[in-house]
Amino acid sequence: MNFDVNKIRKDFPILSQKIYGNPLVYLDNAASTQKPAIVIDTISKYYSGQNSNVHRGVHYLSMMATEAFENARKNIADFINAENSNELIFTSGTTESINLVAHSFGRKFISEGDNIIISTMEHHSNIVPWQILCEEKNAKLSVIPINEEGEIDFEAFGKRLNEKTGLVAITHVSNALGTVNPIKKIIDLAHSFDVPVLIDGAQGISHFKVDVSELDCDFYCFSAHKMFGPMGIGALYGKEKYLEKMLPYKAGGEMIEKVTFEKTTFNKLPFKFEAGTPNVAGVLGFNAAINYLKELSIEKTSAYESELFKYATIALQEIEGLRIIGTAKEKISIISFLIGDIHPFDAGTIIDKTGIAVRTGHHCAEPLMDRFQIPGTIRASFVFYNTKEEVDSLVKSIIMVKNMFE
Amino acid sequence: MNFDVNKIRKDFPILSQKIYGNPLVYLDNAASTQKPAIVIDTISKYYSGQNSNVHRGVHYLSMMATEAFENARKNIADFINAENSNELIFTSGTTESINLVAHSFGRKFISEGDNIIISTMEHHSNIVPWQILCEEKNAKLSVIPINEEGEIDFEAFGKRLNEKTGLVAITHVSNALGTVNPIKKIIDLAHSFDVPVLIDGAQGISHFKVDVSELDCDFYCFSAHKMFGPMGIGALYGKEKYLEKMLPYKAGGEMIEKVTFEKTTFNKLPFKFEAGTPNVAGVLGFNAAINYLKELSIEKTSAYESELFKYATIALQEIEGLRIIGTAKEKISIISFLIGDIHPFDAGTIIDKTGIAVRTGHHCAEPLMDRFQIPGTIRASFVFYNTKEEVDSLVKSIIMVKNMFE
Amino acid sequence: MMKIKEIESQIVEEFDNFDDWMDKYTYLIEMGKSLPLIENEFKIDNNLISGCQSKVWLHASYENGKVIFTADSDAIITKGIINLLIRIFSNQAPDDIINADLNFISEIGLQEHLSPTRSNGLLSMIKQMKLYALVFKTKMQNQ
Amino acid sequence: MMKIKEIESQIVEEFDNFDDWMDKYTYLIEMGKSLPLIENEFKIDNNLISGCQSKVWLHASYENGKVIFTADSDAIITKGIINLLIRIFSNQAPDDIINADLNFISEIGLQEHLSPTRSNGLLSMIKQMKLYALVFKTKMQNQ
Ligand SMILES: Cc1ncc(COP(=O)(O)O)c(C=O)c1O
Ligand SMILES: Cc1ncc(COP(=O)(O)O)c(C=O)c1O
Repeated sequence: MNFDVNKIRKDFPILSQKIYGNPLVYLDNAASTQKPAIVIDTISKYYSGQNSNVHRGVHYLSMMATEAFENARKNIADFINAENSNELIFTSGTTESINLVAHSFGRKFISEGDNIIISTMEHHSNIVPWQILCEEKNAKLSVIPINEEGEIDFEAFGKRLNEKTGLVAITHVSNALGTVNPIKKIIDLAHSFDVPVLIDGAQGISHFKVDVSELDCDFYCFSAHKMFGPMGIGALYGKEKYLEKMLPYKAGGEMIEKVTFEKTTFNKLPFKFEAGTPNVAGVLGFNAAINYLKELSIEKTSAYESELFKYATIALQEIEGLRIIGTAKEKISIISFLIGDIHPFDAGTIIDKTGIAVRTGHHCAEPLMDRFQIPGTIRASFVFYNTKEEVDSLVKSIIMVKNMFE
Repeated sequence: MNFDVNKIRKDFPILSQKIYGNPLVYLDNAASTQKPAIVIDTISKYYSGQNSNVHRGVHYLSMMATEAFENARKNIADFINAENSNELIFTSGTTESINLVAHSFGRKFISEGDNIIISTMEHHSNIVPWQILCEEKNAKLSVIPINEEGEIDFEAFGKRLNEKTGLVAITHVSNALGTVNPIKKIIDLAHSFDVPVLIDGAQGISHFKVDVSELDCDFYCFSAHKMFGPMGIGALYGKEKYLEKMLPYKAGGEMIEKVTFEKTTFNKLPFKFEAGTPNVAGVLGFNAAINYLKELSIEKTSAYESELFKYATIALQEIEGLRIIGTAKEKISIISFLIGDIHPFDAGTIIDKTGIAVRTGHHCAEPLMDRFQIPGTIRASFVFYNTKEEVDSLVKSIIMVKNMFE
Repeated sequence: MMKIKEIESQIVEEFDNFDDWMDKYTYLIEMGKSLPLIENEFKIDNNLISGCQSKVWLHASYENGKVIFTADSDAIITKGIINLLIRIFSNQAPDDIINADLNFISEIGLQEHLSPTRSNGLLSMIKQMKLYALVFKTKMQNQ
Repeated sequence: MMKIKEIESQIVEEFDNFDDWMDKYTYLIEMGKSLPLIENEFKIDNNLISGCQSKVWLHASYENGKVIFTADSDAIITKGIINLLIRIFSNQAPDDIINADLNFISEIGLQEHLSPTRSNGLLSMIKQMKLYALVFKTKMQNQ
């Protein structure tokens, strides 16, 4: 495989850290990925030489910053193959993207008696906004069940879809199980009922090529910090036909056309949804991350990740008493597990001491934990800078945990 | 004056830039301030050695990041002398802070027939959210007029206050005029009617010591990027007694206590209002900016800025045909002006060519421009890293503009 | 009538006389002052081009197979730029307008005004002019 | 009964025997296993301490001027920590509990568990124990 992981690791300054004297093994990528130097440098350079507020400025710095900002929008829109860069709204992250749709689409298009379909494996960010909307609108939250393997019940989904369905909101990849949902099939079926579909792409977009035009999804939400970019920035892709009709979200500078005390008119897309001074440094860092991914080639990183994932799954399965939660046929990059009867928190505390970062707990998916009747899991999540040696370290660490607790 | 501006300028890498071959003279500080190296380095170091998602993580990086994040909250809360760091909510900036209050306080405490008082000199971010709220609730937006000097009519304010007033929302310092509002008097009078007061502190907090306990304001909103910190991060200070009762704002991870499909309960303050992965790097950069300000001593920077402001005002006034818009007795750091009949855009285009960054236009305060019946102004805004020499350059540049257009 | 390409070259030549920005802008300002007046009846909100920090009114009519543009602005530099555009586009056939490339803008050193986010909206003006040309062309074909 | 300070010293001494984290945690796990049982009737939601990734139930009663604590957790390391806290706080007078400083935590190298944002909620446990002490003290004074 012509993928030189050791060379790539050098792009990420943090990976050479030591934790309690051990080399850092970072397997908490589903929570937040690490940043390559080019992302960090882009932010520093921006603040050291270009920083300015954007739009409407006639001075040099402001024009340069605006141009860089809007070019980044084009590049990111292009990365997901959006038809028009007007359809790419910058937000503070996936959570805000979903909230924006819940507010601006929901308050316009959802009425009493409608239903909104989500799945059992959603992240809280793709549950609670819809709960609140449903409560406000007297609409119904309809939840697609999943099987023991952690796959949605597609037939049950079909039965839930009807003319009163206002929206389907579903995750591309489950952050707690790693399940890859059949979103193309879901979108096609929903569209046959004229129902729009929102995809929570937080865990999808860094792992494979996302093409919103081909998927034909109506909304796609993602966070930069989960795809090697900075924190505090993310995006909402939305089809123009919906964005145009949706209510504004936050109100303030940038998103207006004309303000008088009597009447205010709103700006055109995408600015209508971007009130206030935008996070220019964040957007440029986001863009640098996208360019970094493009340069590595997402086909290559995907292939490498698949192989690593297979290796890790086999290695973990060989540990006696280890139980993997989520065994879907279509699955990537995330392995949630329990070790015998050991509480995830106990296991996590010890694994941490060996320099390995895994996450323990409910992973912001409590209903999913309830479904499996477990208090939480230990989650190891991988990206292309992880190695088989790191998997081996994890296995060793887990065996140490077993020895200590059993 | 023991304030060595040339030494301080060295802290800001961007200030040594050349623009079209001229040294950069940055007088667009009201739009966004520049960043000292310590802020830029804090962000780089975070991403290079500490980066992780915060809260609930049991691994080392996550614990370190969480600790740094929560210590920053304490430090920033302390900077404005909040009683409790739970009262300090991180937002993406002033605009989001105001929108949060309009949503979460407004939808809870404002009813049909109520009125909300703002002033003629508000920024769009402190107008449009209230317009939208008033429309939704069938409440009335009541606007305090200002005089020719750009000062609010305090008597008129008193007359507008009544038992139907739900909130007063007013800016600390006008971003278009530089007027410093008598907010302590406003707060005291409003409180005598039991009316809470929101202060838009975007332009206030970097210029003088803000003490929310002494002011006794109910909400104070500010942006890091206008006080030498990074973009994409800001804060809302709110009194616990209101925050506790307010509805949640965005929904998702972090802000919940327990989620089931039947019922979701919300987390305690401040997390109730902080859904999604927070902008950790932004918060740490914000914190570094605050520490930088504390070290310089805000008393000293204030004193220096006052002197510079006086110098600039006198110098500009001496230019024949130059008209300053906004001549309040209490005024700081911002000078808005027009040169004869020259369109602000024409003037701005030429001033830019001399390497000087000023802003032209309506400064997101269209109703205020309407009040003065002007299309906009040229605005020079100063902070402590600006110099008298820079003021002299501006004067020269304005005289060049006059020669070219008149 | 000269062809668009020819007028462009002429303008580039004129600007070649100046080697610093001040002279260029002084010339633009002159051009602004000498912009032929637009009829007052056309200076209406309906003819305003959006996205400019200064106001720009643009009016178009169609005579003998040619599009005639008149325009005005409240900012003089903007007027100067409009003047250049009118010299190039007014009195030309719709197809020539639609297909024009307008390289002269960067050649005379005004590329900074070309940014899509530039507040004087040079791009908006060009877009609007081409749109008018398209409208007249379509009308003509449907007659 | 030993004084709080004395028990603290005792615990610090015990931990002094270990020089690496593994032995310390192995000992903590042992302590977790030997935590005296809490009555089942007290393992109710009402006695849950919030802010912990593992569940912690804490019960307090008041006998002869002393506060008696019993507790449980579903995580064994947490139980070990609870065991230490109970050794120190249970059977002590309310005032002594309220005024205790608890330096031993950092002395035995568990300071990482002290962070206010730490998910095992050691701080929450201590806070809750001190709160109980305060409640009993107040009750007593009002009798
Ligand atoms: C007075 C005032 N209020 C609010 C804002 C909005 O701040 P931000 O764009 O950082 O949200 C600004 C900044 O332009 C301002 O000057
Ligand atoms: C599937 C999924 N959806 C949504 C989110 C929320 O993303 P953010 O916290 O960046 O807003 C996450 C991240 O935790 C996630 O994994």
